[in-house]
Amino acid sequence: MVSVSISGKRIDDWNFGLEPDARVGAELIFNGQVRDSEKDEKIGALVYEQYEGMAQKELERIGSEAVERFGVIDLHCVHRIGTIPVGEAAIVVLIRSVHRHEAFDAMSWFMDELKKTVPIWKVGSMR
Amino acid sequence: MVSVSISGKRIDDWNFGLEPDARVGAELIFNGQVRDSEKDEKIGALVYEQYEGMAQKELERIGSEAVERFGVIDLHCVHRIGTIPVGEAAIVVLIRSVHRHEAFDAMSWFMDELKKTVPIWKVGSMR
Amino acid sequence: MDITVKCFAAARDVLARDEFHMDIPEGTTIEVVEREIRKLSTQLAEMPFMLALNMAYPAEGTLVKEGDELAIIPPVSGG
Amino acid sequence: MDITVKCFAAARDVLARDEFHMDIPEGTTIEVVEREIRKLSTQLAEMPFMLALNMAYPAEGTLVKEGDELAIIPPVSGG
Repeated sequence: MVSVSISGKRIDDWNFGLEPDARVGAELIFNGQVRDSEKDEKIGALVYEQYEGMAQKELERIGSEAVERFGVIDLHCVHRIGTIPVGEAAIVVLIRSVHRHEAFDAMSWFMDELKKTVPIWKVGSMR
Repeated sequence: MVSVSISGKRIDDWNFGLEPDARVGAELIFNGQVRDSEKDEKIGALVYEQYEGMAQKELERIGSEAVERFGVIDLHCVHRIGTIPVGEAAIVVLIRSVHRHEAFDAMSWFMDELKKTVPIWKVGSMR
Repeated sequence: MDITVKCFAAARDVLARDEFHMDIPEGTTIEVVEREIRKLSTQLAEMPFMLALNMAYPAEGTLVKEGDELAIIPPVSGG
Repeated sequence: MDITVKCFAAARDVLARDEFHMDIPEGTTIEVVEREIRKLSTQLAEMPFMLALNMAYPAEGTLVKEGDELAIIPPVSGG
């Protein structure tokens, strides 16, 4: 099972609202946050834009491929767009699996793919 | 920085109480949960015991080694002992780093080491 | 045939527009459209980008159809 | 010299006790103590375990001292 959201609001304490699943042995959560420096310059925020519609579709596509390829139970993802201040999350990904190795591999692969194909861009920074 | 706790109580919504750190680009959280089957038998709970004192020391040792070896910012870990019902967490590990790859590698290594050296045992199960 | 081409990030900066229309003959492949797009600006000629077709990455040789939505996708940087 | 040996998990089951004492001569290495411990039970003789010394895994050839706390650590299964 895969769920994807794209949000213009804060996602730091995002609740995916998952039902408990007694098969789950491993739950892995990744938070990608905005750092205070970008290309060696001190910044206060990053501005993200998306290709609306396609960003969602691509996240769903690579999410489904991650679930299938690594045999995890489910993958849930929320990506924030717009202006994101330093210290706040740009992305949260949650993966559940029976054993931990699948979740680690799926998370690593999903994030690598995301940074190749999902049409979301950092288009600028603010002081 | 490394912090380690061992708890006899529920740790599922454990709050490590971390200060924000503007260098952090990646936060990775691993929850290891008790599954409903162990060696092909349906169970209701697992019973964990520790070597009190040494379990804490070993977790601190491998935590410090993970931080140094992979260059992550910090690692925090809580392990539950005693009777843990299915669906509840036996361990929560949180790692923060500048870039995501260090956090992924450190988490994977830390969990592998834990399962080799840290004196904590599943000593039985309950229906 | 009329198609729409959306421009994002660096491609929008270079072309100074969000989208534009192109008139192409029937039977045109995505590769031919890409070549035409690269002719629009010297900066675009050198820019690494992918083309999306109707919100997905098309297979090589895909034919573009009347009303299709294309998009210039410069290197992405989400996450 | 008197040393304490703690027993965990499968080792405690086999020996039916939480800990016991051993009297060993000065200058005894951790490897010699391990050999003595394996003699305590045929099940223990075959069991894969590590020995901890004062709550850490000792280097090869470490000498055991009066009052040391050893522990039989069967394969761990935490996490």
